Amino acid sequence: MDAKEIIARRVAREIRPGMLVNLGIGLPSLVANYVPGDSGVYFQAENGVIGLGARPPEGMAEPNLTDAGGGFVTAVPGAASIDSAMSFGLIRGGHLDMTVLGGLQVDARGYLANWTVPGRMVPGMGGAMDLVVGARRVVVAMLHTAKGECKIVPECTLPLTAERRVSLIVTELAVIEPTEAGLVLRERGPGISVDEIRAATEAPLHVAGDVPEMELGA
Amino acid sequence: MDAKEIIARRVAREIRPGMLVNLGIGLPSLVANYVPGDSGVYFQAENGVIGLGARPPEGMAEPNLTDAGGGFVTAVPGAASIDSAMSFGLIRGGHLDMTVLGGLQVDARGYLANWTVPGRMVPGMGGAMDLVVGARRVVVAMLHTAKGECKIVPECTLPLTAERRVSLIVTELAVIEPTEAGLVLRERGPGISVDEIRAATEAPLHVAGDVPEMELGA
Amino acid sequence: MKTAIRPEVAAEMIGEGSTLLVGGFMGVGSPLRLIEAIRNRGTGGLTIVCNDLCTPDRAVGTLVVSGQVRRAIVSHIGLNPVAQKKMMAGEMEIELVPQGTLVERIRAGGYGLGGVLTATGLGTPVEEGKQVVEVDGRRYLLERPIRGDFALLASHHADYAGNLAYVLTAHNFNPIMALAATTVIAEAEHIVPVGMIPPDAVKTPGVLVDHLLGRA
Amino acid sequence: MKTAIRPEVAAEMIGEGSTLLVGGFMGVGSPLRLIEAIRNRGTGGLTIVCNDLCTPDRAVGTLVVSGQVRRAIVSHIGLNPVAQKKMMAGEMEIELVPQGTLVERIRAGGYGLGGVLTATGLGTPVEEGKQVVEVDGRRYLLERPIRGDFALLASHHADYAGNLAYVLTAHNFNPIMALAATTVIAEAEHIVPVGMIPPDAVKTPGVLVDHLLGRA
Repeated sequence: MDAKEIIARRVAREIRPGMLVNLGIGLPSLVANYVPGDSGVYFQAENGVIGLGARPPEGMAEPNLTDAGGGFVTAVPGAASIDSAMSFGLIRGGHLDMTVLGGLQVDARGYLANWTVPGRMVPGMGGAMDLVVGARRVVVAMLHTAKGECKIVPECTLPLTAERRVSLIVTELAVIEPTEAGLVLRERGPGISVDEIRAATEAPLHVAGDVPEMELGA
Repeated sequence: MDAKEIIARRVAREIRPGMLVNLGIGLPSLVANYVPGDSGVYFQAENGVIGLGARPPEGMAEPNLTDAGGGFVTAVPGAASIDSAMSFGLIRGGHLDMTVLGGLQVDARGYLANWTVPGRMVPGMGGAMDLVVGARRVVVAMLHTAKGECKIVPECTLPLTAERRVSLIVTELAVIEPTEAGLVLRERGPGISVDEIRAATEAPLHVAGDVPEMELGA
Repeated sequence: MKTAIRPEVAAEMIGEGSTLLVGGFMGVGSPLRLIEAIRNRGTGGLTIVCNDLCTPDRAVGTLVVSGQVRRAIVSHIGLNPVAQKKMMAGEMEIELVPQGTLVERIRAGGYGLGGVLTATGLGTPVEEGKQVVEVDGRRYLLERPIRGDFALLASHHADYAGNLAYVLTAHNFNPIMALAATTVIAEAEHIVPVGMIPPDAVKTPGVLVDHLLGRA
Repeated sequence: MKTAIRPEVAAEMIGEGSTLLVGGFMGVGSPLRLIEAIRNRGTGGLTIVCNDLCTPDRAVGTLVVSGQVRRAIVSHIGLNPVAQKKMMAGEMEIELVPQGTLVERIRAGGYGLGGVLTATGLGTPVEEGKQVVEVDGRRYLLERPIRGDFALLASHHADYAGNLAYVLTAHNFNPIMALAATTVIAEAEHIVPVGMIPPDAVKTPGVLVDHLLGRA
């Protein structure tokens, strides 16, 4: 199982039946693959649909039904079309149960930076800032390191996405919960020891008692 | 022709083809009777319809289609249902070409009071404040006097509906335009002299040149 | 999937002193069976947020007559003389709000906005006690968001996913209130299977609705 | 009643330096024929307000490549490397706005509100230079309304009264932009006779639309 699959499988277990969930582009979008089809979960795409379905079969794409990345999708029975105002009303008004987003850095305060590397990558924040401010739970799904550098740092050096403490960080090495008191190590990746996680993490980690290994489902 | 018909007929002549117009309850609602059916005017009711039509024939009322007074109405072809947010977005965003409202008092500044007599009549402002603030043109349609007291006064003694100068005052005696310089008498009622209007009006009136008699149409 | 419940079961959820956002304009688009159940149960001390207090014999007007309403936030009470009398007598607290401001305040509550900046009410009694904010040299009243414990909605169609579709002037405050309460209960004229309401006809997505009232 | 006009006639109305609100999300729900006509005409110095700058070969992205855009107010430019390059080189001014804030700012412009109070952007570069307003002990950014000289919309259906109906994810910014510009031009996939779009399916009332583009 590769690192991304570990992360996607573990994040999927955070999703409860009936939730309204927004998945970011890239790694977070893989999470949908591990959510049971009969769970009554509704996926929202911020461009305006609740009840996002799978990619359409070859030749059956509808040009007016895409996800936030612009890719063709389908919709489940009971789906709803919404305009951008309603879409972000749902996000900002606390109606979105969970968002899963990628990260460039998360710091000891639980603050996320995930939208820009000044001078190098300035794509715009899209809906990321709204999602982090407004979603009930913000789960960061990311690799533990990028180009050898740890992404979990004492304090973000990149511009923040929001001043909000995210709910959970899931990497291939660890599940970490940001709390008032700092980052708490909750689970270990498959076959990874607490010491290995500490060694790979720049930010201080609190460890209380036994740290179980992630459960990743069937 | 009674006083109310004079007023309604004169106000109707302010309405141009293709306008979006909101008529208040009572006297203002009579104006619709004198707007040609083929004028392409759309009437808005603030409870949520654009393209308000006449009262339905006996036995053909639809309980979910009423005007802002709660009376059954019909809708013209090309009508649109809107929710209250859009309805007041149209009003407050300057999309309503004209509103015709009743008045308790209008003063020399052109300010309108039309929603409350403290201690005696406190029905609530409904949409009146929004209409006066937001409509492009605000036409006040009212009798010149009430219980022997002139309704056009130096300064409103009743609470204002808005700080905005209304566009035009139409009574059975006169058409008066509030301007930066004060109230200007534009037209006389049928068979009424300038002196009679002055005598009946508490607020100072500017009169420049000849004042024509109202045209009331066929 | 929502399970349809009986009106009296819905009424039991609503505790004394709750704040209720109630859809409808002079009773059109109001959840009449739900309101009747609340009146039958007699729950008191309610705060009602609604466009108006209707007439004494209809919709939220009946809750005023029965003495269950402690406070109302509305734009109009002109056709409910009982409400006017109770207000004058100090038996009921009534906050009168311009209609456009009322719907925007509820929207702000539901959309996570900090408030509404509006010119409506400036220079009138509505301005009293409120913060005035200047933007680009123009003055605006800062009006606070409104949220409720419950939103009680009426729609024409619902499906069992909770999606709602409204008709004609029965939309009014319903689609806005759907976002502004902790618990949302919807009463539909017709409930249809999931998939029967086209996505483009849905005006309140089912994810916002907690409970549906079963057919009459 | 609206008279349908040709795209090149619509493009002639748009002067140098105009501010255009353009519907669409990555080109979905964008008025493609209208944009093509503007590109063919070559009108320069434009300010584009849109969710994104699409890709260099599509929708508003093409106007960036042709050098007609002086300034853009958008939430995302990540898939238009030409725009990124021009921004870095200082050839184009780009204001990046959080998507939810962008749509609310346009709505405020169209709905006559003084601004938007939002927590989005606090503690980030978005906060720079902006007024912070405190409401009930919580801080909000005051974001200014946005209006355009023209709104360029795309819809699925239109009737000759100007009523518009959208489908699926092609709604996006269109219904909001319809209120926020001096002149509104709509390009529909299908134009139908008045009365063919049911009142409840209309999402942009025809009174807001000034011109319709004729069929392709």
